[in-house]
This record gives sequence, C-alpha cells and structure tokens, in this order.
Amino acid sequence: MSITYTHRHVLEDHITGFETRPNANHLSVFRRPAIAYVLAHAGHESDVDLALDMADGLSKRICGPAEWLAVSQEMTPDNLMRSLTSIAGAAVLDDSDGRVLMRLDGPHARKILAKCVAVDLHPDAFALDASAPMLIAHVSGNLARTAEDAFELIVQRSTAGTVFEEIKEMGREFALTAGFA
Amino acid sequence: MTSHRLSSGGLVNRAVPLRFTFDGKPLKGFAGDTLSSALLANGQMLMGRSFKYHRPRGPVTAGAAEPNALVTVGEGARSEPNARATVAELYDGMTAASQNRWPSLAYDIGSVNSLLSPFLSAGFYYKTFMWPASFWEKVYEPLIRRAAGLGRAVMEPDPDRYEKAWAHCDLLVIGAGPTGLMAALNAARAGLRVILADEDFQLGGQLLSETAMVGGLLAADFAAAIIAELASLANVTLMPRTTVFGWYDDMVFGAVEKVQKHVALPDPDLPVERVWRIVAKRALLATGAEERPLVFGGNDRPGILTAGAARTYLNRYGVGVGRKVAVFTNGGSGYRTAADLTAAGVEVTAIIDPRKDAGPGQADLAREGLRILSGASVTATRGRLGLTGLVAERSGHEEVIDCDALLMSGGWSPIVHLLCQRGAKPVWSEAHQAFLPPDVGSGFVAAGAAAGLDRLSACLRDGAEKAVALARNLGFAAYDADIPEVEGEYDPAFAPLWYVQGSKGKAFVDFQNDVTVADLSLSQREAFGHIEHTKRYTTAGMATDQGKLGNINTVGLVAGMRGVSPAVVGTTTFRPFYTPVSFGALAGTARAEQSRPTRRSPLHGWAARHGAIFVEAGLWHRSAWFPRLGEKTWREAVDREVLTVRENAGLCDVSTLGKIEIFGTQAAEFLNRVYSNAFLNLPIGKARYGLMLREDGIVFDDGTVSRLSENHYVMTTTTAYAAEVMAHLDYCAQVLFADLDVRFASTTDQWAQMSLAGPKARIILQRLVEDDLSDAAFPFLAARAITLKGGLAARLFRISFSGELAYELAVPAGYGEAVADHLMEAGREDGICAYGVEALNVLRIEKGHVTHSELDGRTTADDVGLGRMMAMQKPDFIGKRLSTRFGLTAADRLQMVGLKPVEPDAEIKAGAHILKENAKPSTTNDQGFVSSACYSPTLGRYIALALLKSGRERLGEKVLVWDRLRESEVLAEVCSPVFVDPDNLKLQA
Amino acid sequence: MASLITCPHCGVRPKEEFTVRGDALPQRPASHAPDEAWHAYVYLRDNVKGVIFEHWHHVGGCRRFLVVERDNVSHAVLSVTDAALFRRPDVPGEDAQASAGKGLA
Amino acid sequence: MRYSALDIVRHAFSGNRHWKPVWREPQPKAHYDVIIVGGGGHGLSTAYYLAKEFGITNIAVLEKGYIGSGNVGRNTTIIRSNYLLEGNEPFYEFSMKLWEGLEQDFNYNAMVSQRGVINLFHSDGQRDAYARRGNAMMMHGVDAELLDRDAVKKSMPYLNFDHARFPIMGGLLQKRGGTARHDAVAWGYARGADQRGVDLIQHCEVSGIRRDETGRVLGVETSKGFIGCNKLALATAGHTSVTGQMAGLRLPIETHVLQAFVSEGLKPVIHNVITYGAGHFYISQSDKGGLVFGADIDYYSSYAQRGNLAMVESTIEEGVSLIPGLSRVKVLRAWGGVMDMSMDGSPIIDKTPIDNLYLNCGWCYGGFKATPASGFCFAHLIARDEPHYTARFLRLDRFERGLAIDEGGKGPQPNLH
Ligand SMILES: Cc1cc2nc3c(=O)[nH]c(=O)nc-3n(C[C@H](O)[C@H](O)[C@H](O)COP(=O)(O)OP(=O)(O)OC[C@H]3O[C@@H](n4cnc5c(N)ncnc54)[C@H](O)[C@@H]3O)c2cc1C
Ligand SMILES: NC(=O)c1ccc[n+]([C@@H]2O[C@H](COP(=O)([O-])OP(=O)(O)OC[C@H]3O[C@@H](n4cnc5c(N)ncnc54)[C@H](O)[C@@H]3O)[C@@H](O)[C@H]2O)c1
Ligand SMILES: Cc1cc2nc3c(=O)[nH]c(=O)nc-3n(C[C@H](O)[C@H](O)[C@H](O)COP(=O)(O)O)c2cc1C
Ligand SMILES: [Zn+2]
Repeated sequence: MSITYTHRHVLEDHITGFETRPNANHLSVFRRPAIAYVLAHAGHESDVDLALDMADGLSKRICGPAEWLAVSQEMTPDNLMRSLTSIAGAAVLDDSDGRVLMRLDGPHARKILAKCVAVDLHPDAFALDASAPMLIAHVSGNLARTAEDAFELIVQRSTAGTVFEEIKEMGREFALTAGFA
Repeated sequence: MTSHRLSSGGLVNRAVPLRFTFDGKPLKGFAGDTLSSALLANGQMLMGRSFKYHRPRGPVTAGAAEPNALVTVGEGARSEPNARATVAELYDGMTAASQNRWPSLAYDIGSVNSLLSPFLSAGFYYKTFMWPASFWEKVYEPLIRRAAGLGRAVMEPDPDRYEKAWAHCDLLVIGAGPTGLMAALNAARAGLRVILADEDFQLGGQLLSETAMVGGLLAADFAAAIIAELASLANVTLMPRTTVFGWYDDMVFGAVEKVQKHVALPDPDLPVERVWRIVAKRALLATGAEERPLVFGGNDRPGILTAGAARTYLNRYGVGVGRKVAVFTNGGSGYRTAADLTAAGVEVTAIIDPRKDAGPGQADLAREGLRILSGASVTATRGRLGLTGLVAERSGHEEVIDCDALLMSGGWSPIVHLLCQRGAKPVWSEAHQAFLPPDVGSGFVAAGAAAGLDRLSACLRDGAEKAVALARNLGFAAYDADIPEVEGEYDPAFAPLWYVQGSKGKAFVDFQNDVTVADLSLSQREAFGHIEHTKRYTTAGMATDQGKLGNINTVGLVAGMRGVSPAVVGTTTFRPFYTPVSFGALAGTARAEQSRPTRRSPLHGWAARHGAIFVEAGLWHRSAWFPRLGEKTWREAVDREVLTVRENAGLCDVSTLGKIEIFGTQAAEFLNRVYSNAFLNLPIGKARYGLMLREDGIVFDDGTVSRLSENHYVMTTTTAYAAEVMAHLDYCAQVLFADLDVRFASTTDQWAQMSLAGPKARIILQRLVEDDLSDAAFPFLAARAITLKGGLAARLFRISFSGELAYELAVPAGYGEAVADHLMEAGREDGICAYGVEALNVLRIEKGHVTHSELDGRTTADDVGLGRMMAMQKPDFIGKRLSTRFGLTAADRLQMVGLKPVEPDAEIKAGAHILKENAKPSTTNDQGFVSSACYSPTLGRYIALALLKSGRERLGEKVLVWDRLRESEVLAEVCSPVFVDPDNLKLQA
Repeated sequence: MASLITCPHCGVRPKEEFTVRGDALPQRPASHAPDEAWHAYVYLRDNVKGVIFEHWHHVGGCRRFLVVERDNVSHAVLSVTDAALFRRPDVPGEDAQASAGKGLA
Repeated sequence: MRYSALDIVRHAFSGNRHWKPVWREPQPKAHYDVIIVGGGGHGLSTAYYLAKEFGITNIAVLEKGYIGSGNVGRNTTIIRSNYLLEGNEPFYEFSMKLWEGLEQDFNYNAMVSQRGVINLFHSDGQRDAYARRGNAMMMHGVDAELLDRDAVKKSMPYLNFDHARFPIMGGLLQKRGGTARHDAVAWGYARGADQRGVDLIQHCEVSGIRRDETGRVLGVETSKGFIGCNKLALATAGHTSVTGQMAGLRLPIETHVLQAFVSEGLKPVIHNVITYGAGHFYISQSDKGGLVFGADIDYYSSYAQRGNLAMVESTIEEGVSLIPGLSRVKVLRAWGGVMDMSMDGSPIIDKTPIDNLYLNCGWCYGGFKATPASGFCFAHLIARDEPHYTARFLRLDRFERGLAIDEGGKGPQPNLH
C-alpha cells in the first residue's frame, strides 16, 4: 500500500485567499521552509557558529548562546538536516514543522512591529541581518531583519495563529495584507 | 442663556461649528473647543455636583487638574463616566451628561447632605453606625453605598479597539509648552531621537493662552512655527493627545494616547486609545505649573475659578467666563488676567489683593479705572447655582461686590508628579513657596515652570539649555541654543496666603471630596496630624484629581495648624497615574478571547472534523470528547469512547504533552539527577516512566524518557507542566550541574502525537507502518524511529496511559491530520473511534494512573504508590535529601487508594472528603479526599481515586464519602487504585 | 527594576520576557551534607534589604538563567551575568565587585 | 472616650471642636514588659488583645512610620476563611469570628462588610479543587456554596460569559467573607490599645536588638534611643528578615512587592468580592465607590512600595477579560506593599530559638484577614509562652520537619505562592 500524506500549514485556516495585489505593507507566510534547531556542545560554540555562517543556502538566526535556528527556503528539511549534522560539536533537530516563518515588509513594518515587540527596531539599533529571540505578540519567537524594511519572524506552530491574527490586527491602520508567499 | 463667546479672538476655528448636547440640551461650539470651553461659551457654568454634599459646581481649571467639571461623555456602551470636561476635546455629535445628581443638575435631592454636614465631618462613619450590630450590612451600608461614587459605569462590552505599543528614544520631552518645545527643538537639532508628548490636543502649553510676543511672533504662532519644524524632522516623534501617566524603573514611561476620543464614531481600523511604553535614555519634565486656588468661605461656587483658567478660556477659546468679573489674587497672575479681560472688553469689577503692597509691576498692568483693593480678602460669596457676588473685607470693613465670576490666584506649584513617582520626595522651597522637583540624577530632569521658573523667557531658555546639556551628556555634539526674545511677559511672583481667617461658610481644600478647613483641623485634633493620616482621615487628595489643586493648600494649612514649615509636613506620596487611565487602554488587545494566546494542536482540524468538543488546558485547546449523532449527554459519548478503546481501539490527540529533546555525552547522568528513578541504564530504543521531584521531596511532574540513540533522548512532560519542566531543566543544566555535557530544546510543536490504544491498536497501526510491530519486534516500552508506508519518517513509542495495548505515534506536525485520517480509515473496519481527554481520564482512573489531580504539589512518590520510583541508592537526585523528613514519611500521611461506592449506583465526585463511618464531620476527623472520580463504563459503576490517611492499610474498610457542598454522602469501600487489568495483561499483549 | 533587564546575550529586554526564580546565592549542598545545610539551602534566605543577587530566567528570549544584581530598594540593576559565569561574592578571590558589571560589558 | 450615637450629635452641635485625640503620642519609657515592633494591623491587634484578654498593659508598639503605614493600610481589604488545609482553615475561621464582633468589641466602625467572596472556576480540575476546599471548610463548620454558571450569572451578569478565553463555569462562594475598611482596622486597634494603656510610639525605627551574654533579649535600639523589655515581639511583615537579622535569625521569608489599584469613584456596580480563577485578579468596590483590585505579586524581591508597569498591565488585562464593562472605567491610582512571602505561603506565629523573642510573619498577601486572629494568637503566645490552639501548626520548625502548609502546592519558592 503506498500512501501519500498531505502536508497542512497551520495558517491555512487563517488565510482564506491570496491577495492578488499585496499592499505596500504585507505579511507573507512561507509554506514549507526548512528550519533546524542547532545546539553547540560545550567548547564547540564558535566552531558551530562559524560553520553556520559558512554554510550555503541557509540563514542563521540567533536563539541564545550556542543555540541557533538554521532557516532555508531552498532546501528540504531532510537536506537541511543532512547539511547540518556533519558539523562537529553540534546537535541538530528538524524543527521545520514546529515553527512558522513569516515576513513582514513595507514602509510601516516597524510601526506594526512596535505594537508586537519591545525591542528597539530603529535601523541604528537593529542592524540589517540582526536576529534575536524575543516575545512577539506575547509568545516566544525569533525576529530577524532581512532587508531595509523587512523582518522575518519565526514562531512556534501552535501559537502561529495567535501571532498571525495579532499582527494583522496591528496592521489594520496601515492596510496590511497577508497571504502565503 | 446667552453667549459668552467673544466675537473674535482665540484659537478655535469659527468656520467649523460643532453640535453637542449637555443633559439632553442641544448646544454649539467650535473646533478647537473643549467641552468646558464650549459649555462656558453657552453660559453653562454649572457642570457637576460634588461627592459628599452634592454642592453645585462649575470648572475651576481649564486643564487636567479639574476636580469639579466631571461628566459622562458618550452613550450606551460608549459612555465614559467621570470625563473631565476641561480636557475633553469637543467633537460634532458629542453627548455629555452631568453626574451625581437626582433628579437633575439644578435640583438635586442629595444636596440636603450639605445641611447635615455637622454630622458628616471627617471620619464620622468610623464613630457611628455600630448599633445595633446587625444593622450595618442591612441598613447603614446600603445607604452609604447608595451615596457612593460619581459617574455610572454601564458594564457593557466596549465596542471600540485599544492597543499598546513600545517606543524608544534618546530624549523624551514631557509637555510641549514653551519649555518643552525649546527642549525638543534643540535636542532634535543635535540629532537625538526625540519624542515630544503632550496630553493636550494642541501643542503649545501656556503659549496658547499667552498674549506676549515671542521671537517677534504672537506666542501661539511662535509655537506653531516650532511645531512645524519639529514635524519636518525624521528624528522627532510628536505625540499630541498623549498623557505620560507614569515613570517606572529603568526609564520606562507609561503614556496613553487618545487616538480617537475626539470623534463620535471611531474608525474601526484605529484604536480609540493606545498605551505606549516609552523607553527613554533621558527625559525632560516640562509639565508646567498649576495655579493654586485660594481657601476662603464659599470658595466653591460655580463661577469661581483660577485666574489662569479664565485667561485660557479667554485667549485660547475666545470665551469670557463672566460678564462681571472679580479677581482675588496674591500675585501677578490675577493682574495679568484682569488686563487681558479688560482688553477683550470684559468688565473687571475689582481686584482684591491680600498684599498691602502689590508692587509697581503689577499695578502697571492694571488698566486705568480698574479697582484694586490692596490688603483685602474675600470673606464670603453669594449665589446658589452660580456666583452672584462676594464679600470683600479690608481692615475690618466689609463690602459686597456684585460679580458672576471670581478669579482666584494663590500662586503656582510646579507639576512635579512624574518625577516623584519612584520614591523621591519633592523639596520645599521657601523662596518659591512651593515644592520643587527632587534631583533624581541626570536621567530625568525638570525644566521650565515644572522646575520652579515662572517667567516665559526663563522657561524658553531653561528648556533649550537643559536639552543641550542632556544631548552633550549622551555624547551628541550640540550647539548652544538660540533663545528667542520675549516682549510683554509678566512677573507671576506671589506671596503665600493659605487661608482667609474669619471667612464665612465652608472653605474647601479638596473640592470634589468636599474636604474643608474644618475637616483638616478636626483631623489635627484627633491625632491624625501626619499628612498621610490627614489624607486618609479626611480623604483630601483622594478624589479623581488626586489633589492636583488642593494638596498644596492642605499641606500649607496643616503646616499652619501645627506651627511648622510645609517642609516639615511634606507631601503625600505621588503615585501613578498622573491622570486616570482607562482599563481599556491598559488592556489593549488582551481581552475576551484574545486575553491570552491560544495554542492549537496539529490535530485540531482533525478533531474538529470528528465533531470534537474542545476544552481549555492552559493555553491549549484540547479535544475533550467526540459526540456522535444521537448522544444526548457528554457522558454517553465518553462511555462509548472508553468502551471502544477497551474493546477495539481509539485514537487520541496527545500532541500537547511537552516534548524535550536531550543531547549530550552526559545526558544520562543529567536525567539520573533530575529524575528520582534510575536512568543510567536505559537501553537505546526503550522508553521509561520517570518521576521528577522538587528539591523539597514532593513530586513535581511525571513523564517518559526514550533513548533514541547513544546520546539522544526525548522526554515527555504533562501538558500542564511542560513550561515549568523545561524551565526546571534549564535551571538544572545552567545553574546546578553546569559542568555536564547536556543540551536540550523543546520540540513540542514539531510533532503531531497520537495515542492509538486498544486491543486492536497493533493490527490497525501495522497497516500503516513499514516496520514490524509484533510484540517481539516492538515490545512494551519500545521507542524508536520508524517509517510509515509511503515513506514518512515517524517515531513510535509503545507506552500506555489507558492500560491498553497502546502506541504513541509522532509524525511531523504538518502531516498530523493526514496520518490521523489514514489511521482512522485503517481502523474503520475494526471499530476505531476518536477519543478525547475525558475518556482518557476515565481510562487512566480505571487503571489507577496519576495526574496532577493526585500530584497536587503536596504528595510524595510514596503517597501515590510510586515509592518504588525513589532510587535511594543513587548518590543524589533532586529531592532526595529532603524526601526523608519526618513529615514526608509519617505513617498517617494521605495515601492513594481506590474507592468503590457500596451502592453500585451511587456517585462520587472529586473534591468530596472522607470520614470514618459514623464519625462527626470536623477538621480533625477528616480522613482525606477524593482526587479523581468518574463513571467507569468498563465496571458499570462510579469509581474514584482518593488520598486517604494511611490508606494502603485500610483496603476493605467502609468509609463515608462526604460531600456536604453538593449535599451527598456515599458509603464506599476502600480498594486498590487499579480497577482494571491489575496484572497488566492487556498492556503487555 | 525592574522594567528592563539588559540580557548579556539579547540586549535590553522588558520584564515580561523573564521569570524570577529567587535568591542566586544559596549553593546546593552535597548530598551527604548535614540536615541543617539542606534546610538552609531550601528554606532559609538572607533576604537582605539592599543589594541582592537573583536568578532571572530569560524565558522569552535566550532561555539562559541570569544572575541579576539589583538594589531591591531603589530597583537599580547593578549587573547582569550569565549564571554559568557567575562567581559568588564570598568565594575567595572573587567579590561582588569583580563579578559586577561583567554581563553588561 | 467611647463613641456613641449621642456623642456624634453632641459634638456636631459644638462644631466638632471637642473631639479628643484618638491616641496619645507618648515618649517611650525606659522599659516595658512587652515591646511589639511594627505598628501594622498585627502589631496593633497583638497589643490590643494582650491588654484586653491577657491583662498585660505595660506595652509599647514601635512603628518606624505612622500607624498603619505598612500593608494594613495598603491592601485590597478582602477577608475570608475559605482555606483548604488543617493548618490554616480553623485559624482563619477564628479570625472571621473575631471580625464578626470586632466593631462592638473595640467600639470603632471598621466597616466589616460580609458581602460574600466568590472564587470563580474555569475548568473541571479547578472546580474539583474548589469543591475539595469547600468541603474542607464545611468540615470545620464554615459556610461554603458551590455555584454553577447560571447561579453566578444571575448575581453577576456583567461577567464575561459570552466571549471568555477561559469560560466561567461556576464559583465557590463564602457568603460570610467580604471586606473591611483597612485604615479603620488599624485605627480601631490602635485606639483600643491606647485606651488600655499601651504606648503607641510612631516614627520610632528599631535598628538593633540588644541581647545579654546568654542570648536573651534586653531591649531594642531605636531612633528614639534604647528601650528595654522583658519580651520582644516582631510583627514587621515585609521587613521581618531585616528585624530578624538584628537578632541573628535567618528566616524562611522573601520580601516581595504586591501592587493594588483603585479606580475612580463609581456608583455601585460590583456588590461582592470576585476573584478570577483563570488569572489572579480580584476586585471589590469600596463603600466610597472606588473599585479596589489587585492580582499577582511582581515576582522579584523588593523592599520598595511600588511596582512595575508590566504587572499593572497584566492585572488590568485580566480585569477587562473578566469584566468587559470595565473597559471605559479609569484607573485612578496604583501602589505597592512589601510582603513577607514565606516558603509555603502560610504564616508563622511562634517562639524563636531566642528565649524571649517572638515572631509573627509570613503573611504573604493574605494577612489582612488574619489581623484579629493573628493578634489574638500572638498575644496568647507572648502571654502564655505556648501557641494558641488554632495557631498550633503555624510553627517555625515545620519546614525542617517536613510539615509545610502549602495551600497552593507550589513548593519552597515564595514568589509562586
Ligand atoms: C497590595 C496588597 C494587597 C493585599 N490584599 C490583601 C487582602 O485583600 N486580604 C488580606 O487578607 N491580606 C491582604 N494583603 C496582606 C496584608 O495586608 C498583610 O499580610 C498584613 O497587613 C500584614 O500584617 P501587618 O498589618 O501587621 O503589616 P504592616 O501593616 O506592614 O505592619 C508592619 C509594620 O512594621 C513596621 N516596621 C517594619 N520594620 C520596622 C522597624 N525596624 N521598626 C519599627 N517598625 C517597623 C512597618 O513600618 C509596618 O508598619 C495585601 C497586601 C498588599 C501589599
Ligand atoms: N510660577 C509659574 O510657574 C508660572 C506662573 C504663571 C505663568 N507661567 C507660565 O507658564 C509657562 C510655563 O511653560 P512650560 O512650558 O514650562 O509649561 P506649560 O504649562 O506651558 O506646558 C506644560 C505642558 O505639559 C503638558 N503636560 C503636563 N503634564 C503632562 C503629562 N503628564 N503628560 C503629557 N503632557 C503633560 C500640558 O498639557 C502642557 O501643554 C510659561 O509661559 C510661564 O511664563 C508660569
Ligand atoms: C481599600 C483602599 C481604597 C483606596 N481608595 C482610594 C481612593 O479612593 N482614592 C485614592 O486616592 N487612593 C485610594 N487608596 C490608595 C491610597 O491613596 C494609598 O495609595 C495607599 O493606601 C498606599 O499608600 P501610599 O500610596 O501612600 O504609599 C485606597 C487604598 C486602599 C487600600
Ligand atoms: Zn537573553
């Protein structure tokens, strides 16, 4: 018996259709990014950090000292895991299904995020490519600045609905649109 | 009623008329009006009633300190009680109503209290209403409560939106008067990120009421020019309508922005109010100064207000507060207002100045023909609902002066509130005759009038210079500021006058709470002399205005009565909120269903499709039961689910259990220390039940650990304690055992986990799994990675909470629903059903398995029959050492047992207590309690788990299950807590 | 405070991101230590009025336990150190001053 | 001077000019039989009962601030005896009984208002826990009722029944619970003690405890000099560790700040005391009209009587979640009090290892309701050197012996209680 299993994104219930013409301020939800949680064992912290920086096709998000998320939109979860397990001194877990990746961009992205996070996101304070774990809409998540006015957020799957709705709510005054990327 | 609006002047926009109603009466105002300026323009001076005596009252101020002019704004679910008319921005369609009066504002029965006032002196209620004792709740308190409060809360859900946000800046300037504007401008020019917040809808502070010329412009135009420049700068955020209400630790300020309090129908895409937490590197307090009322008999009649307020009504709103105005002043402010009024064509009948020699500067200002009574005081006032005249006294001679408004000025007090909210007390200055802001270091400084400066030019300079200093202090290169020239400013200096001795009638210090000079002296007499006692005994300063106007007079008067300086008396404690803030704003979006985040299981959709009823479990929604057509009660569904699991198989969503992946060469050692039972020898591919204790020897949580490879484990926790266990592990790994090589991360969300339980679980599961699931190949407690048909990688654990042959299957969350669907399909012919946490609970009670109903934070492992899990031979584990204390090992501890009602139909409920048969109920006779109970469809009767004194020795004993709360008493037999399959035959099948 | 804590790993963060575990100075005794030592460790606290060392868990951020040195009267935060790097002030060769400020650097 | 209805009238007609001080302001004597440190509710009630019930009147109460400046003057005034455990329930019920006759006893109207305290529950598990508690109360003869959702809705229709994140399923009601006027409780006991000869000495901070070579307490060093005593009793609430330290005691106490709030005055809308089981919010309406409410402690150790904004927000979030109609009501004032959080959340009334030093502490955020019983039992202990029967479990050695009285089941972490 060969069986195929459909994969379901947790926000499918929240996103009804696609915005054909997204507004200037837009929240995109990525359907199937590969996300891995990477832990460095004692004494290997900087090696693992460096290896993540050197690796192709993924971006590194800081979760804490010696803990990172590796995010890739090119690789499958399996491929990502394969590329990471070779790093010496690292423990790696596939968390692709455990987390949801979204991108908020547009001229008012910071104003919207100011209602969701306590961290100062002024360009001088939160540089391009910076990332950090923080509370986002009352739940733990990770925020990264990926372009001038673009931020990627990663939250746990079970809380993604709450975060998604809260950001949409906070974006109402700026006509924020949302959809799968 | 005729118009008091002047034909020209003011900053209101006469081209934009606004309609509004007051107590149902239609009225007109202009854009730029406040409710009170518009009411005054319409000749409506009477705006409210005081709290205790229901005295008729009009506004005393034109700003935030207003104690009297409190109204209810809006209607129905949008009505806001206790809104200050003096700061409520007028909008088209506003409805306002007066409060605390019946039947109407003009005729208020409650005003008889004024006649009873001798009996209602400060603290009277502490001395009376005690006889007879039973009368308090039945008679007196209801009467007192009927008189309570001012406005009425409608208690309906709020139709509007609120939100909260964070802001960050180098410099927060609080107040956009001359001081704040100059500060913001100079800081902004130096490159700082500046936030300028002002509670007013129009920035400019006193400049908006000022007739002087600044930098060659009219004061208000000067303000507009600075605001325009500030608005053009990217590093400046202007926040009008934003009240900074609190200063908190680490330079966090709380502020509330009235985003849409000035519209009749709010735009649904915007909040009506927004709370800001402003994180500032530096802050400048430029909140100005408050003019003091004077204390004399009858100082509360409608029409008596501060001179500065009248000046604001005149110059900013183009409203004359009266037609015949008298002024009672001990300083320059009264003269200045008199001059402005005269210039605008309003008759000023007299200026009464208690000082013998008012000084030439002020006399200059008084125009020709203006009557000045030096060395005189107001000793009484006339009028019922409004002022009609006053009695002035000079060297023993009394004179009645007709007037419809009396402007008082008792000097000025810097508004130091925010600077004093973190413990520092304001400092009395003899020179200023005022309390000045305390020095709290360079982080937060006061400037301008808030710092005790009185002249406009000085304020402009101070704001600019302090901003430049702060900029340099933060490392910015700032140029010295240009200070604009001021023409036509006045000198507001004053000489203190705390009370007009010998004046007649009640002399109020706290208008809203009706606290009089007599109340203050009574409190002194009765030993409530400490200012905090005085406050509490008289309620002075405890009204909605928090004594912004009156406290200084209270302090001055008490100082006089005690014969000490106000410095000795000191102030009462300043506390947030600077002005009252709505619950709505402080709650933001966290209300109703959004009050806390919601967590959804990956199988939520699957459960919903099977008709699940969901129940809150912490932040999660869990499927509780799955009713089918024809099932009328939850019990029917649960009974069916239980029996189906016992007979066939069931599928239950257990994704919400905490899952923690653990790695490291010393992971085993780590687990061995955090669990009470042994973990060093757990084989790869095996799961083990584990018990975690707190350090005090009490059970903390239970769960399983599976060893997936040499240095890789996965732990499960209960749903309720997932976060706590993770935090505990963090603590153990980082603080207690930091030398161990162990790393872990939560993967609760990565996996959809389903429990497949029942005699047919294996055959059903095997239909979907590539690997061999025979008992030999996959025995009880096997735990490893497997592959589903079709190639999906999964994890399988043969563990059981239900006591049945059971598996927990974990697949990546996104596939959860699909796999659950396939399992249901695969099990259809075998009668599989979905079951929820209710059935799960029944199954585990039948089996005597514990949950946090038993592990209630007071039970030991032994109490719940898990004493064998205390591996005391281990050198150490969390909780080992204190677990052997006397109290935790005493013979009469509550121990877990089962209970079976003697009458098979009798029901037992959790929460019942237990008595020996025939024992009288009493705390000492209490034998324990029922921790969990259910109807067991398997046994066809109610059963229960209980914690019973020395319970394990009492099997077979009959006890009384005592549930007086629900009026039930049931005789039950103590039995083993394992009701079903005590030999674990089904489990091991 | 504490409204804000400067996490050595994450930067300035609001109180909401933390949970507080309590006094960071008591040290877990050896298993065989006397009863008094265990009682003291689990139940007794100096609870001084003034400068204290407290464990704060950055649950909403890096999940590290931090030792926050604070004045519990003024609420001033004096230093924040990762718990693993923290040296108790009474350990010879180390004093409060030496560990203070470490985390903020 | 006893207050009577006649008095009020008489004084009214003489312009209230002849009222006498409610207490003297004496200079401290050189020596007292008993010195009580702390002029809060417990210190004052201890002095009152020592004088009234145990015949000891040569007493000084030393207070570093003004009478009632501590927690007795800053709490949310809830009184109740709805406890679960044997160590607590009879004690708090004893207190409730004393409340019921208090005003006639000390001739001061403390506005004891038995308006009912309802604890709402939001899950089956919570209902079971409350049922267990209600039955424990009834075992001891205390009133308790378990209300279902409809009964709650009938008396409190404004609660959030329709859009709650955590649905209201019912509540445990103690009708005899309610509120009392905080300041009046302090003042009533102070006046009663003063009338019986107790010296209330305000602005007198104890800075040291002098002991002889055997360890016995001789007296205290204060801002007004040394004062000697035969027995020294500490009732310093949040400052217990500080005063205990003066005698070398290290105690199972951590000091934390709890905030409380009052709204602007409103016409009566909330007629009883409501506590929200899905959070920690509790609210009642004072006889003046202000909604008095609070929630959790601020979680970190603090001796400052002020809290942080995060807790203000979460408190009010819970308030609006429970009572949506509060949204447009405004909060007037927020303040804090520092509390003696004990290791099991229950209090301590006991002798100490030092022979003539007595200890009353560990009241956490629940000691206002205990004020009468705490004073009575502490007085009993001081006078008789043995614990009062209802306070026999509230001992200092219970931690060592494994006899913690842990109502919340939270374990030895004070900020969780
Ligand atoms: C915000 C808040 C809300 C609360 N709500 C409730 C509630 O609803 N119901 C309830 O039952 N309980 C409540 N409590 C708890 C209750 O207020 C306290 O448990 C109780 O008041 C403590 O006892 P006390 O009155 O003696 O304390 P306090 O009034 O604090 O008395 C201790 C006194 O000792 C003095 N002192 C300290 N050190 C010295 C020294 N060295 N020398 C001289 N004097 C000293 C202090 O100044 C203080 O006056 C609440 C507490 C707070 C802070
Ligand atoms: N003795 C005196 O102090 C005295 C006497 C008479 C006139 N004056 C005049 O008053 C003016 C003082 O100028 P200034 O700029 O110092 O004060 P200001 O009164 O002009 O401005 C203060 C501003 O702060 C705002 N504000 C106050 N509290 C606030 C809060 N918590 N949040 C947000 N905004 C808040 C007010 O709305 C106001 O706009 C000068 O023109 C001076 O001549 C002073
Ligand atoms: C039950 C209760 C009701 C209160 N009601 C009011 C009130 O109506 N108005 C007010 O300003 N303060 C009120 N307060 C707060 C006090 O003003 C004061 O803040 C509190 O007692 C703490 O004292 P502190 O702020 O001086 O430190 C109330 C306090 C309590 C305990
Ligand atoms: Zn951190």
